[in-house]
Amino acid sequence: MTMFQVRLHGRGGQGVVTAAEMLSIAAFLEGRHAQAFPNFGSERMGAPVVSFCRIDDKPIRLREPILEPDAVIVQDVTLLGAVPVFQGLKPKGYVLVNSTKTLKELGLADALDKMPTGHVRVVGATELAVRHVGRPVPNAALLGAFAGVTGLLHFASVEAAIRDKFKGAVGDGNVKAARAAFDDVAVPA
Amino acid sequence: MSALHPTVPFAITLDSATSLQNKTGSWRTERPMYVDRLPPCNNACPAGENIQAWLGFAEEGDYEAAWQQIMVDNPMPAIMGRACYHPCEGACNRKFIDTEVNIHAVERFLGDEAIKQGWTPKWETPDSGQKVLVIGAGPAGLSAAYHLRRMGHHVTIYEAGPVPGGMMRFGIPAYRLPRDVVTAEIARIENMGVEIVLNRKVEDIQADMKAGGFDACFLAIGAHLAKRVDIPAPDASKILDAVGVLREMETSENPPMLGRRVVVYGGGNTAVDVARTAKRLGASEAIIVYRRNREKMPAHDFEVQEALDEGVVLNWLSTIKEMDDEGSFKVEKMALDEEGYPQPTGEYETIEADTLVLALGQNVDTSFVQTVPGVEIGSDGVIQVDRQMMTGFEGLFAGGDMVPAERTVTVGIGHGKKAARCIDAYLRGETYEPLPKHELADFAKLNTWYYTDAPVTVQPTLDEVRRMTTFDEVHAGLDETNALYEARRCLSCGNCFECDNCYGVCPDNAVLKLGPGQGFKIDLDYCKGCGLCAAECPCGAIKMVPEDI
Amino acid sequence: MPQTKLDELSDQQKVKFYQKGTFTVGNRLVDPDKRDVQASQDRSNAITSGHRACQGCGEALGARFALDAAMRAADSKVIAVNATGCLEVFSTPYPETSWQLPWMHSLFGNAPAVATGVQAAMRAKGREDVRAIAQGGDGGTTDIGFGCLSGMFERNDDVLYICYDNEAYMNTGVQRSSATPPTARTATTPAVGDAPGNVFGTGKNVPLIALAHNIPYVATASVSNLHDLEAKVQKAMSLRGARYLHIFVPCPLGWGSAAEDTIKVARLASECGLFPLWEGELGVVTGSDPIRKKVPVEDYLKTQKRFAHLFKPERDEERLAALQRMADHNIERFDLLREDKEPAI
Amino acid sequence: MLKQIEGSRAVAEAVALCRPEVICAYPITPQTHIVEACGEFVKTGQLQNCEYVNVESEFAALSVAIGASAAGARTYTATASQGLLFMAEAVYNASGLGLPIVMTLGNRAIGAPINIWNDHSDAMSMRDAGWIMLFAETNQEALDLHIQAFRLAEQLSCPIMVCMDGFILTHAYERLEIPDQAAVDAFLPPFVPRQALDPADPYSIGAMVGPEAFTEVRYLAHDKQLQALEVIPEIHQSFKEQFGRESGGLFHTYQVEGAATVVVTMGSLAGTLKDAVDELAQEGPQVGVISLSCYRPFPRTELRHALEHARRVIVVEKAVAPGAGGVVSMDLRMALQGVDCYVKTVIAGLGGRPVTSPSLQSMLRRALKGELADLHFLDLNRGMVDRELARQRRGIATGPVAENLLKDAATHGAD
Repeated sequence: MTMFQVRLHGRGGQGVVTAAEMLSIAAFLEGRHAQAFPNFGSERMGAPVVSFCRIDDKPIRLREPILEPDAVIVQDVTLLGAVPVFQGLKPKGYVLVNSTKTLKELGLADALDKMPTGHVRVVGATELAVRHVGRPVPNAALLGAFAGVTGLLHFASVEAAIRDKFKGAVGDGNVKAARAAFDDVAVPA
Repeated sequence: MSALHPTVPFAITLDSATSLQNKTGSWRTERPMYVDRLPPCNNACPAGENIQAWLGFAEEGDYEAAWQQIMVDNPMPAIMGRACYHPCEGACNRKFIDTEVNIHAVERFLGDEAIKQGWTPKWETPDSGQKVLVIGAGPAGLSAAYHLRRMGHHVTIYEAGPVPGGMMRFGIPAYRLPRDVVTAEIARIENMGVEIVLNRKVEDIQADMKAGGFDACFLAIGAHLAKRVDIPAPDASKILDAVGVLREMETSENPPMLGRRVVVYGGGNTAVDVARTAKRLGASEAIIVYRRNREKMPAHDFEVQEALDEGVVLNWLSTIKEMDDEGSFKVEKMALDEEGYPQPTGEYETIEADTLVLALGQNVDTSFVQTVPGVEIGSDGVIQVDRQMMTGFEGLFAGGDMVPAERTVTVGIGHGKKAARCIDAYLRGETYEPLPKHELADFAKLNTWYYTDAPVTVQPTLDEVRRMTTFDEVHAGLDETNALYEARRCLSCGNCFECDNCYGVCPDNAVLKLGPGQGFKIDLDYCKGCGLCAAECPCGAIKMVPEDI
Repeated sequence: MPQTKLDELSDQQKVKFYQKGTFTVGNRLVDPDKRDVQASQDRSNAITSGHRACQGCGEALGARFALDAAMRAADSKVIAVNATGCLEVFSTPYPETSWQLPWMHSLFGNAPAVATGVQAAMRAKGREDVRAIAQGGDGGTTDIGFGCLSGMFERNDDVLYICYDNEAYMNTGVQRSSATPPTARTATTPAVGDAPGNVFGTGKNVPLIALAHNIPYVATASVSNLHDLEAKVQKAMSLRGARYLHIFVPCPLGWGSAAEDTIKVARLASECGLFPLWEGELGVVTGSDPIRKKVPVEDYLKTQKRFAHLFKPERDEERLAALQRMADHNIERFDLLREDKEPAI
Repeated sequence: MLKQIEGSRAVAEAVALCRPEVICAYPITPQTHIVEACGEFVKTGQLQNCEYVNVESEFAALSVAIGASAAGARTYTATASQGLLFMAEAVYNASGLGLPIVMTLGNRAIGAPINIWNDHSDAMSMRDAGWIMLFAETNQEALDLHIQAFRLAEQLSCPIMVCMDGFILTHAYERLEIPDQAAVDAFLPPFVPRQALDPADPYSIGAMVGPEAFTEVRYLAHDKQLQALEVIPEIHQSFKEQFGRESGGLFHTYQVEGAATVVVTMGSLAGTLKDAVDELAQEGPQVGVISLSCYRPFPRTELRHALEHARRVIVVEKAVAPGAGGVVSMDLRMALQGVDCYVKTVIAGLGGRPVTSPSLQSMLRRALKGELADLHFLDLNRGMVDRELARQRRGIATGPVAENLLKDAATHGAD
């Protein structure tokens, strides 16, 4: 494969950086090289946060921020008007948005209508997290959805990555939320 | 840096104690010097005792050594610890801190301990083969005999009286000086080989010296003739003299009859002794009449106070004019003039008394020396001696109350010692030269912060009722712990007592401690001359002296 | 003369063990193990001869007093860390050192931290028998090293910190520190103007601040009272954790006092109440050394040229009284005039 | 063992494998994760016989380290940015005393204006402090350099700063090989100090040295750095033999052979640069890259050899010496005296500004055309600067420059 680059947008406290790290772990577990890093800033709750993850079959030398992502994950829809979340997104890239609304309701339908079918999905990740984990942390669920949408990773790898970060019951809950999201996106929208 | 530590960084890491190569002694402009200064107690002692030295031994609990140290200067510590008026204590620097060291009490403790333990003086001088005659077995004579004996000479004492001791028996009452103590200390001198011949009155000194083959003679018969004043009296038998009363106390089977009311005329210690004796003999009233006031009394204040405690009455600023037919005495009141001399006031009063005892001092009986060629008798009736204590007659020395000096047992003992040294030198054809005295260790030379507050130990005293009825000794001795305590109150003025202060306070480690008894040495390689050792020496035994630069 | 009855003979005064020089360095009448360390021929001489301290240096003396006592207490297993300052400069100019124990100088303001490091190393190596001591002057302690000192206290690191307080920056030429007393003349608080010398209302009491850290032991001591000083070092060495000892060390040069008066000046400082000797544990003052012979502050101030302007050209009554109040406040606070004035031995 | 792991934690793991006996910790972004992890290892027992000291400042951190190292303990600490400056006095002290402390520097800018992001200003501020300064290009190298650093430091009795770019490396999750304990133990012998505070053998450390020997002391410090130039390649070789990786050494070369244009840089920038020159090579000549692994001592002779055929040397560096230019460039110009080439300085990535491959390529294109100024600021917002300069020239009391620039950015956008 050529390098696959993911950019994650969210707010402080939503596990955006952890999501990128888990993504890199999942890729690592599949024998790939992966590089996860945050868009560094003061770690305060609520501030817009970006994190990145590069996945490749060969060692990654590049250290610049991801300017042209293959996938964008939006963990918080309130960012949509505030941050150019889709900047540089490759035309055949992927978009995952955490919401229970539709793209239309979110006002994204027109902007993303040129994207390939099935590459743009809305997932109620926070709802899943609340249901399975008990806390509104959508990152694991979104990773499950990412695996489902892109087909880049096996769910087993995602599960292992989640369990690497979250032990015990929290890990179980996050895996359930991820599984639910994974299953959810398997059904065409 | 060095061969010792080849791996350590150059210059930054240094081998231990290398600064010893830097001899900071070169900074110095003054250097400390250990000195021995004269302690005021020693300086004040008429017997020349090295008081500080024997207190030093006593501090360590080595009482025999302490006693031996006394014995170097004074053969009768048990007597001295009681009878001496201890001018040492008056000079003691400790009085500026709290109270003076109770030196006499420690001395008495040591003296008593020696009698109890049967200690004998240590002396090792070889026999000189020379003979000395001592006339009079009083304090001066006994002292001279003792010291001469220690110097290896053969000594014989001719004593006119029936017992040896002189004023120690006939002048000091038993309640101040128990007689068994006197006997014991004189016996110890005899045991050293001094021969005492009693009831041997000397009429012709030259003849006796020749007959006995004596190479020198020390004359110390004391002053036994009571001074009298002319008091018109119908019944002269009611007027006695103090020396006579005290002598009779000692020699007669029956104590003198003084009556119920006794008046003692005089202000000296003898007057007080007689008044207190009268009290003990049953007098209901003992009145001391003195022409000046209490402050001016020559008697020691503590004796006066003890007399007052025992009920003796003081009637000062009074002179006795005459005795009337009824046996009453007419007394004129006196007033002190501006110079402190009593002047008659013309006011009179009458004192009833059964006896009047005159305690006005004593004169020397010089009749038997008047024929000795060269012997000079002064206007005050005492024998004149030179700096070697020798009279104008070659080989005849004199001391004690016979020569001009304060008349105390201690002075007598001091005379005896000095005379012995002079006689010893004379016998060797030399002249005795005393060693120069060290600088006095006065209070200003001490750093007294280092001494703890330690008030004087109080000697227990006899109950007043018993004091008024018996001749038991008024003052008890110190027990061992208290004697030790008292000895340790000594400040060691002017002489190192190895307190380690100099060793401790030197910022440059430039005082070397040489070990117990060895004292200290200044390491002039490093001493910067700051003077801390001298400033912090508690006893003033270090002096800063300028360097020759 | 008071009198005692014969039947009270058994009640004669009890012997206090020795009367001659209880406060002296040593005494031949006392058991060697009860004598001061400084009396011993075997004392360590942690800082030995040949150092370049001024004549009569209180700091050189204080350092030997304290370290020798510490070495006695720790079987000579002591490592000393020294802040920059007179003590460091006069003891270790290349190529010579005066120290006879393992010694290290790093910086002016970090001695407590360096000692913490030494102690941590010893702990890591299982050598807790080796004890770390940090030392510095008042500048290195109360000013520039204060942050590190507080940190060391707060962590309760097993370090004894000794401050040699001569109340100014002497190494650099007598400048004011936060330990400089009011009215004292220094190069940066000159004796000029309406209120010559250092001003009132400034400075910090580091021993009390140390106490506020609730560390195991805090004490003040003085070169003038060796018994007390050594007892405090011994006490400090018997404890683990952060300990602080603040030793008063007159500086003849900086104070304008006579070289031979170093101990006398220190003694007067305590006897007038301006430098109280006290100790505390775990945040509580537990004892003080009572004044034996109280003197007015003047007696102390007059020994030093740095206070000369208080007396000439005319007496500065107002500020003398203010200094006396400071002393009186200490006397009251630490109960320095109570009766038990004799030392325990 | 391969792990997907954060750079900071990987460094902590490496440090723990070196069995330090004392670790001093004080938080400062972006090195904090390292000491946090170290603390965790001590607390869990993963790292034994180690004292972990939470100090009150960076000054104390290095001071505690100085004491520990002087007492003969293998000692580690970490810092960044303002923290390094706060410990500056102790930095010089540690090297002056010859104490083999290893310290990680999570490179970060220095304020004011306060800035938590990456550049090399902090490291450059201490470049003459007498420490050996190693720079990591990747997290794998960062990890490996720590293991080498202890050996090197202890062999020479000299402190070592291992520099790694803050956030870019410290916070990046990557696939890294973590060596096993036995291998590290085999590579790194137990610490035998050249000097140690020991009551059994007392001496004095830290004497005052006057004019009579100070020059010699300093010369010896210089000489020690020169010795390091020989020892570092040896350790690099030894490490390579044992672990099979090319970490460390004096510098890494990439496509330098035959390249007329060579870019010299330090740290993580080298990775992006390599991508950039490779991409550029598709349209023009191959540009070489040298990334310095060892900045102090500065490998002058070795660099001169490596660059003797280059005609253009472009130094891309993450710090600026205001009024002078590039710091590494100055060192390099000294090294290249007599070599027939010109040296250009490119200041890039200050305060965390991303250094992107497109920007680098664009800069290199200009360089190849000979259009690059001697001192070039990569991606400088010229408009923003010009407007501020204009304001200043108008003599208006404008307030702090940083604030004005922020206002300007808000008004004009990042044009």
